[in-house]
Amino acid sequence: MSAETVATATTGHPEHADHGGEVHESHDRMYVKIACILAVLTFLEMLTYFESIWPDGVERYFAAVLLVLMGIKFYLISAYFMHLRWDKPVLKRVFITGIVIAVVVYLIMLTAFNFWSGPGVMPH
Amino acid sequence: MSDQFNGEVERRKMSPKYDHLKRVRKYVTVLLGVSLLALAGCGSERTPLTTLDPRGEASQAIQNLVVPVFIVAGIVFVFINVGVLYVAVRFRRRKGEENEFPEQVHGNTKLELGWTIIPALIMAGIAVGTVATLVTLNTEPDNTAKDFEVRVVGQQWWWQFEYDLGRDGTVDFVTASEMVIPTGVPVDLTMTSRDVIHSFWIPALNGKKDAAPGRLSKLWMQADEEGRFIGQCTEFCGLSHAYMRMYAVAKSPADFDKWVAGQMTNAKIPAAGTAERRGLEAFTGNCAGCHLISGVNTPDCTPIKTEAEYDAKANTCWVGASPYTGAPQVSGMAPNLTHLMTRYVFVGALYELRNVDTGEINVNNLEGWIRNPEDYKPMAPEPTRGNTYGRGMPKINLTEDQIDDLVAYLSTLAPTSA
Amino acid sequence: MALVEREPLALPSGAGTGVAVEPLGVLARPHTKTGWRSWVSTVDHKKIGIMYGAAALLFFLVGGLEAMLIRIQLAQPNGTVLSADVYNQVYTMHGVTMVFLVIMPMAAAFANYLLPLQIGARDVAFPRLNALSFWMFLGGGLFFNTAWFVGGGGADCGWFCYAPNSGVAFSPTHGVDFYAVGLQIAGAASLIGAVNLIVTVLNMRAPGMTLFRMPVFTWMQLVVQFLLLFSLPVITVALFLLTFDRSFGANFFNISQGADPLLWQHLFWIFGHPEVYILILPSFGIVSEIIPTMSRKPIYGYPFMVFSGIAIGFMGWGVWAHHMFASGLGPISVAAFSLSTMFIAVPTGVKILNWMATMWGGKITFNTPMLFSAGLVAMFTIGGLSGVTHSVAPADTQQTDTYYIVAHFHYVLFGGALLGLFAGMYFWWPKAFGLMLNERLGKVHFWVILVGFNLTFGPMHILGLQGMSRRIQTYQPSDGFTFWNRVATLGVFVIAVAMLVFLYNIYASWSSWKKAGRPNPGADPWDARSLEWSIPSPTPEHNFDVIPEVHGQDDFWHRKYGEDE
Amino acid sequence: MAETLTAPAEGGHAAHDDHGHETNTGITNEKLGMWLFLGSECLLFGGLISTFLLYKKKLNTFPGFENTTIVRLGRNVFDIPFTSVSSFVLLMSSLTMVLAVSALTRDDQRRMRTWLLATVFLGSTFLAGQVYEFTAFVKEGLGYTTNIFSSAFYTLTGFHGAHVLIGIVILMTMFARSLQGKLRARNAETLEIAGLYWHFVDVVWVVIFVVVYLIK
Repeated sequence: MSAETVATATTGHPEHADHGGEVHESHDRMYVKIACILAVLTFLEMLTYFESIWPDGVERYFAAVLLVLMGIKFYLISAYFMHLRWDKPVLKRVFITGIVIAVVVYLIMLTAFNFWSGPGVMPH
Repeated sequence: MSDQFNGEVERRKMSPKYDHLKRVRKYVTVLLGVSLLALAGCGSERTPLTTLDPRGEASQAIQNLVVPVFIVAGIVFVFINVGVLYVAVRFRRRKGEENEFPEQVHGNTKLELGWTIIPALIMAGIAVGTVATLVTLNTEPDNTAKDFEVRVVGQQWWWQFEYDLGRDGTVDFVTASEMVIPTGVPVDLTMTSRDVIHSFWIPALNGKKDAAPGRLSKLWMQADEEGRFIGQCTEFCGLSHAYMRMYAVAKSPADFDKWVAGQMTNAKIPAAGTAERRGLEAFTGNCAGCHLISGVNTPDCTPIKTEAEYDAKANTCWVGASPYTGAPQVSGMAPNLTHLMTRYVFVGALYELRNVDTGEINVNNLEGWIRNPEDYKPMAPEPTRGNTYGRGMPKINLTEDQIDDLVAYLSTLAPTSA
Repeated sequence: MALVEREPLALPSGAGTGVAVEPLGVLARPHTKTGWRSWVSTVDHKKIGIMYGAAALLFFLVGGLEAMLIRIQLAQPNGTVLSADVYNQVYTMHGVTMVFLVIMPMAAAFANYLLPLQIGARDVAFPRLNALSFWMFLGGGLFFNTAWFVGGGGADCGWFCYAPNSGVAFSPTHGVDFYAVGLQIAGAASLIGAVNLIVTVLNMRAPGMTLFRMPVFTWMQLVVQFLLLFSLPVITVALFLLTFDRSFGANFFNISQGADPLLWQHLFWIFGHPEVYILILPSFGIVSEIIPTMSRKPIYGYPFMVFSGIAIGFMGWGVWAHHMFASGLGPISVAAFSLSTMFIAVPTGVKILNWMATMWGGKITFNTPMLFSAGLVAMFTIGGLSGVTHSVAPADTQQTDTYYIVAHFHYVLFGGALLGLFAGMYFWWPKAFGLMLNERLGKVHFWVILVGFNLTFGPMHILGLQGMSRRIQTYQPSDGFTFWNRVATLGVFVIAVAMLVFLYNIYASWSSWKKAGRPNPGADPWDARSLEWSIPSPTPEHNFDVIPEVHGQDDFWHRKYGEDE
Repeated sequence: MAETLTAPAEGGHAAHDDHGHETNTGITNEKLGMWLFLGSECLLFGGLISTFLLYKKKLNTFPGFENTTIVRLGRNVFDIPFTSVSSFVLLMSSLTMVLAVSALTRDDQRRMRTWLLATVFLGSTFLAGQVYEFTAFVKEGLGYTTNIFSSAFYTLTGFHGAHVLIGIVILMTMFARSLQGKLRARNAETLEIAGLYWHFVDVVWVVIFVVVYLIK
């Protein structure tokens, strides 16, 4: 194996050694496209801040919408920019294990603090 | 107030809900006797803090759960340990077997599944009992005393008990070290703390519950019989953690009412010119910045200075010590001394204030404590980094005459009726 | 040892990787082979492992002395040997030392020494990081202990150092600052070590060494390293918050500002419960190596052993609040954590029964490692069962923070973890040093420590049920605790004797081996089963002349005796 | 002995032959190690974010503190459009980072260096924004020790900022190595691993931006 093929085949890049240079270009274009999507999503997130432009009653869905947008952004960056889509599954598993343990454990902790309901301390 | 209170207690006898516990208790007592004998073996010593001698509904409910769990654990313990010994003896390699090989068994899935599932089933059984008991302990009993509750406030290193008669959220009187409750009726306790985390534990009456600053936690306890039940703070809380004790004193409902009525009165102001009066002056001059005496300190907790103020028998001032009105994070307050002489212990409930049998005041302890508090328990009363109050009672440097006068005054602190 | 490479990177970090062909920063690998320099500059996993073990033993002596002080103070009511202030420091330092500076590094010693050998690798994945890990751990441990001399006294807040008692207002000396920073450093060391060892196991196994052919010890260490990987950041957060509170006036545990004292407890125990398994699983792994070897049988139910270890690893994340049953969590949380705790007993029970089944029908050689292993099975069971009584939340409200729980965790950590680590020391001593520890002294060590241990901690069950609180610097004559406390204090001296026997054994075995020119015990003195026994003792620096090819579980055994049937 | 060492081991795995030597997972140690570290970091930021959420709520419900200046400071101090811009800047730095790695795999040194510098520049811009934001908050009276909200906020965002700073240092080192001609296509993975760290820091900000700044 040449150094070139070793590097590309194992760094987990989407491009494969037998692909030509224009494939690199197309992947760069894909990165730019994803960055555009990310920018648009961030813009949408920001718009939720300007409550006056939204019809009444929509605000209560913002938290859910924001979390969904956040999830999409998280997915796009980790799957494409961090190559998890193309990389060996074990990396995905390690990372997801960390995320899942973090989310589950800390959600349980917040639940134990009565985070989701009522005042947390010193009821009058 | 007092009569009505008494009536409440009378009306609410034991509900049938707890009758089955009585039956369970009978044979549990037998088992308990056996396990006590086994466990305490040489322990011919009396152990007043024991967890195995329940004297109330809540602690009994725990006991009824603990005993079967201990039995199951004991069986497993014997099974495994005898098993290890048996295997060790039977399958020991003997002389001449140096080159023999046992059958190479890799496992047996069915068998192993079996000993995965059987422990799981045992645990499931224990789980059912656990949840049932948890429900019992976390449900306020129907016959809970509805006309008062006690707020238990931990601080370094003593316990304060704030009585809220009528459960209207206002504190009616305050005592320390000894929590008096009526027998035969569950009492609601609300736990909190003014500095660090403490844990309130009267082993004879219920399990422990932390008293954490900034949080309220609930506990109920009921004493079936009259008596003094000792307790100990069980969450490490600093220097005098070992010296932070308390008593739950169960009185008959009638005695309890009498006690409540007494606690509701103000302290007497001794006549001018007497040693007691000089003692009161020593108190207001040296002690009243921290200690409160109902009828002596003014509502904003500044010491009474003039004759007119004494005579006015100004309002009570205890609420100043309550965390409900904004908790100073650091112990700056000291036990409320109104009717001090209705208590038998002081200084973290560790030292005798009065003899329990004769009621005689232990002047030695009282004088010694005032003279040099740090002889009696470890404290850090000097201000330190981040703590402008210090922790515990400082040395006041009174003259011996002042100490005598002060003790004379403190000895008068009891309601007239008592 | 002429065969050791001359070029620095002939056996580079990861003699199995090499894809990133030219690392960016190339530092020459240290070459000194002898003298203290070879130890200070080493990046060899075996030397680092031995240094971990030596450091842990050193800290064990410190922690043991602290334990003796505790017991001497409690030998009589109203003890005056230590003041309350000093007592609080001594028991805190004892706990922290034993957990973080003895059992964890001792387990790390075995992991470092054995993981590469058991999977057939020439070193860990990142040898230099490995050295960094060790020196950071040592630095953290020493830093933590310097509080005695420069911090105005050691930490005085208990090993879990609950807020707000750990705040400046209530613990004004610098002991807690040393605690927070010292543990932070040691924690970072463990995190680096965890990454290193996980990569080693996942990436550097010899050909044919599939995951399910790995020895159980390697498996248990893999689980432990994952637990470390995910739990250490949580204590990192907690310790940072504490440090920021104490040093920069942050408000994380400032109750008057509305902070919640339970935040520390949750963060601490989210780390703290996986930590319990971090402490015990290595010993489970050690025993799972020794029992089959000495019984001359394969481990019974290998898949069950592995999966129960993994199950413990996962379930260990869902039980932390059982340390907080009395803290006013609320009934639903209490019930949930009570149930989850009960069911973590199941995989643990599976392990115990599988060890017994391994012994069943075997031809068991009762030498010192085996004695310690059997001792673990029996003693850990007691700790496990008292753990079950703690999982029953209402019972726990009577037992927690009494000596009953002190008895419980000493049966787990001493009767479990420590006995296992001793077993491992006797077992792998010939591999590491090329000499056997004296068997007779070893057996004396075992029986004396078994008696001493039960004398010390057995009575604590009774004391706890009699209502003796933990962490009290003294008790009253009227409490009725005197008798059993005397017994416990007697016990600690018996343990001390056992430890002296052990230290003498190390000395005597070493000197008699040197003087008498006793023969090298050879590569495989126990007729063992895993790869590390296929290479000479002491292990050559490059481990394997030829990277072995593995054809199954217990490959080395089958190479010696052929396949079963 | 020396011969046995250099002779190919069974299965064709030669001790000295590092080239083309596969790891068991097919992933290099360095990359696997980085991912493990990132998995671990999830728990770190999770803890800080949970602490922040808890204390934000606590402050709003703490008796006697409702509607005080301090609480209002905690609630309304954020300048969302400003933070949105800095979030955007950090997102774009991820793009430049991935383009730099892509350029390096082609051994396109000029582009690689350009994108690398762009990444450093964008990261620094983000940090500068954070410094500006902190200064503005302190001027409004929200210091580190003001209340539980402010302590938690500064600690969380401060930890993130520290991560960005470390990332910048790493990337600068990479840039320096490339000037020395040491960063070539064959060690593209080194840059990729640095990139993984960088993207992770970005991803954490994606979460912080929503959870800390936007959700009320």
